[in-house]
Amino acid sequence: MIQIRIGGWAGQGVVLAGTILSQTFSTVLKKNVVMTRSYTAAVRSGVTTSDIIVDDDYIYDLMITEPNVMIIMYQKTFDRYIDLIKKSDHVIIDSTMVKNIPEELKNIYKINASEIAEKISNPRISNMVLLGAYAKITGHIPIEALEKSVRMYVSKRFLDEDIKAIYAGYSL
Amino acid sequence: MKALEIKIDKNLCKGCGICVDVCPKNTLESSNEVNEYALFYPRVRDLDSCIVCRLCELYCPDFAIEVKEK
Amino acid sequence: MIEPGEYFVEGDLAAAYGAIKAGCKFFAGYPITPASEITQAMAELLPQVGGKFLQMEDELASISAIIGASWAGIKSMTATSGPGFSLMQENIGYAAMTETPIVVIDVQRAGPSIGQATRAAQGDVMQSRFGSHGDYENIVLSPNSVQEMFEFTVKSFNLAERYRVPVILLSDAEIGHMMERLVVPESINIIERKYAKTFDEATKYGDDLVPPMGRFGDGLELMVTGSTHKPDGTRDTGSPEIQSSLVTRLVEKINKNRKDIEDWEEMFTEDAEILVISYGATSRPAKGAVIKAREKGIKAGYFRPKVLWPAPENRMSKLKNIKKVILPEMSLRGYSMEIEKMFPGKFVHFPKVTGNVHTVSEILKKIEEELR
Amino acid sequence: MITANYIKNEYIRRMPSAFCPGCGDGQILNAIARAIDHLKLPRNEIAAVSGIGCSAWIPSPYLRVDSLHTTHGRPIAFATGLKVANPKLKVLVVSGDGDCTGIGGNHLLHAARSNVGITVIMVNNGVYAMTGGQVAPTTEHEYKTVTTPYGNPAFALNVSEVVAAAGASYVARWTTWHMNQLIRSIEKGLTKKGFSFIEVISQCPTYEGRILNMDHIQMLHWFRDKFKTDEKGVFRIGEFVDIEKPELTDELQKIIEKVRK
Repeated sequence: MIQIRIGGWAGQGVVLAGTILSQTFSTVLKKNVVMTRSYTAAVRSGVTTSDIIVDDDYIYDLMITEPNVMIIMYQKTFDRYIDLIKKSDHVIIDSTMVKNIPEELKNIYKINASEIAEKISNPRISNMVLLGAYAKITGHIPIEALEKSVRMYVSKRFLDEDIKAIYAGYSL
Repeated sequence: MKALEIKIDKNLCKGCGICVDVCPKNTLESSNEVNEYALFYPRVRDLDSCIVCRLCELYCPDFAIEVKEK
Repeated sequence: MIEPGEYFVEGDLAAAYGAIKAGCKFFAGYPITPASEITQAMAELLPQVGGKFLQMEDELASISAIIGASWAGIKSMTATSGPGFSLMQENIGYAAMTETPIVVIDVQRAGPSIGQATRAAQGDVMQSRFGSHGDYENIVLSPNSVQEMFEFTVKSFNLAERYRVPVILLSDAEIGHMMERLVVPESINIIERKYAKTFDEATKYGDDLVPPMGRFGDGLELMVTGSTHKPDGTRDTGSPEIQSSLVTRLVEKINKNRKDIEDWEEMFTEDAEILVISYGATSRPAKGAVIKAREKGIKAGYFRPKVLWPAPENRMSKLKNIKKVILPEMSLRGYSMEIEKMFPGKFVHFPKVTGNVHTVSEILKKIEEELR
Repeated sequence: MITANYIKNEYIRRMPSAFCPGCGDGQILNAIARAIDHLKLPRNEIAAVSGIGCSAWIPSPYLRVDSLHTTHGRPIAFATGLKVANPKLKVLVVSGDGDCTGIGGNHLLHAARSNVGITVIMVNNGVYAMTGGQVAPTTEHEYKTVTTPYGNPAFALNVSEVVAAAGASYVARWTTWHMNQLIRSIEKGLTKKGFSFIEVISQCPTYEGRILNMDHIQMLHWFRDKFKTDEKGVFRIGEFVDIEKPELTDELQKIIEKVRK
């Protein structure tokens, strides 16, 4: 079983990233996947998370309890889920957005995703950079599978930049 | 046009008197006769005066009046 | 449109797919979190199948419009959540009284009142059966996966058309907003409405107590009223016999056909000493916990009503060897009255009202605690 | 010659009605039936929807067409669903002033706004009659009713003006004195593509009569003398709106055609 939480601030594409990653596991890799999301009613504020649970068996737990991966895109989200972050095998952060990290926490993958995204087109695709980095760091998914999922979900207008972004993250 | 008969259905009439009021020729008048609901239904005062305008039929809320033409 | 095959979608969308597959041709709704996705999906999908979508001025109008449309002979649905569901109660009663087939999806959120718009809860279980005033019975289904959001929506339409009742698909924010694999099968069993060809036919019913339904525009000169009425639709609000025979039939119509309507899932119940009863989102971790308990040698069993109302009382009453029954649910009231009634003295309530669903370990811990 | 007897046999389910002696509801029933007859509309193409109140009983049970007698305030919403589901139907709503503008006011506004092709006949007697003479949204300022025993502190709603402003295709107001004009308006309403609204000022001999201290005949005379189509009247009657604009079910059909192309 793999448990992944993607956390950020509303508007950062947390749910989109979660959807694309879940679809990679479900539709492309034929695993059982449950993705749940948590957000507040406001459109442009508040902590937002996508929780992904992947298993070969049927999924009974709908809540993340022991995360394997935490992908964090915003400082407040980082602070809020610090307990889960401490338990997680892998922690991937957007180092442009999360700067304040307690010293005792080692093994945090700091990806300057927003900067990389900005160089490609705009910081809004930092979520895709992080997904690419996730594929590389964890080895959970082949990058081709992720690409396939992006192609299935993203509209033509944004496809090129999104593909560039996942490979940028993957090649770090 | 002349009326042959003005039929008042005693069981439908509620005795509201609208027909008597709207009749331009005073063909109808109130009566002291009551139907089974104890309502005073109207009676024909002067059949010959009827011009078959059928305003009574048009205004009757209860479909209780019928003017038969000659 | 919605080809057979595999999808990765959220529960709300799966429900919309199910509605389209069931033959729904009219949807009237009002936006509300976490059911808006159903409304949005229906707005997009319905015109593609020649159906019609209306966003109404409120939930009162939405349910009224779908009842009107149902009398014109088309399958109709609305979707809402707690606050809107409360508003709809008036005409859920009307649909029950006039025997109008409609489907209402309630994606439950935490209440009372506005509560938590984006968080799951299971506090509408009693309201889904008793929400409108007076005596009536309806049918309430409780899905626990994206797949079931699809399947149970189809089933809701089938039951509504079969028994001429309002059917409520009682989902929750967890299942409605959850993304999971959906498999749309090649063939789907659809039950179509039985129409009365003459006025006379519409006034008579057989052993199943369900009269064939007339359709507006067919020249039957139907009289449909929410007032107490004779079988031919004539309003008669003074007769004790007519009131009595009408409401008795509305209730008996469901009771008599219980066997066909009741639906549940069970596991390890033959030798279970401790039974976990659960429904909706909570039934997922509940089942996981029971499996874990068995691995530990605990004689635990799992029972899930798929149809909440009418409750599977016959089956539950046969579970004799049970020493304890645990009901985990996202409500302080939820389904507890019904389950406690079935298992007096054995009942243990395990509510969680944080807006989050139970975890497997929480329920497993509760099972172990109750064994001590 | 159309006689009342013919109208009764052809369009009326049964008589006597439950209306009080002298009530305008019977006249309105008569007017509706005559309008349908003038238009030669087949009865199976008409559906009548009503809510709660005395006037809700005009179509249900008395009008011999498919009739849907619904909950308080909601008939317009039910009718919208019925019309959208089967646009061939002429959907006629008969609603009282409380039903239509009090509890159901929101539905009225939005049906007018969306220009759904239904015909609403609002029977306005200025009072909640069926429940025993309580104040209505159409009760004049300072009038005494059983729930405004010291006079109505609020003001009456000019419903036709509101509906006109909301975007209806056809709006008219008549009284039960103006039977021929009313019949013509109902005919127009039924043939109008979009949302049509006909307000009928009607006499309630039982409760309104008590408030105004008039009997029903006096009220009819009051309608005759004070309700005018020009400035001469204390109250304005007549046709207020008669326009052509896209109708809702047509627009929905266009969407279907666009999407399925």
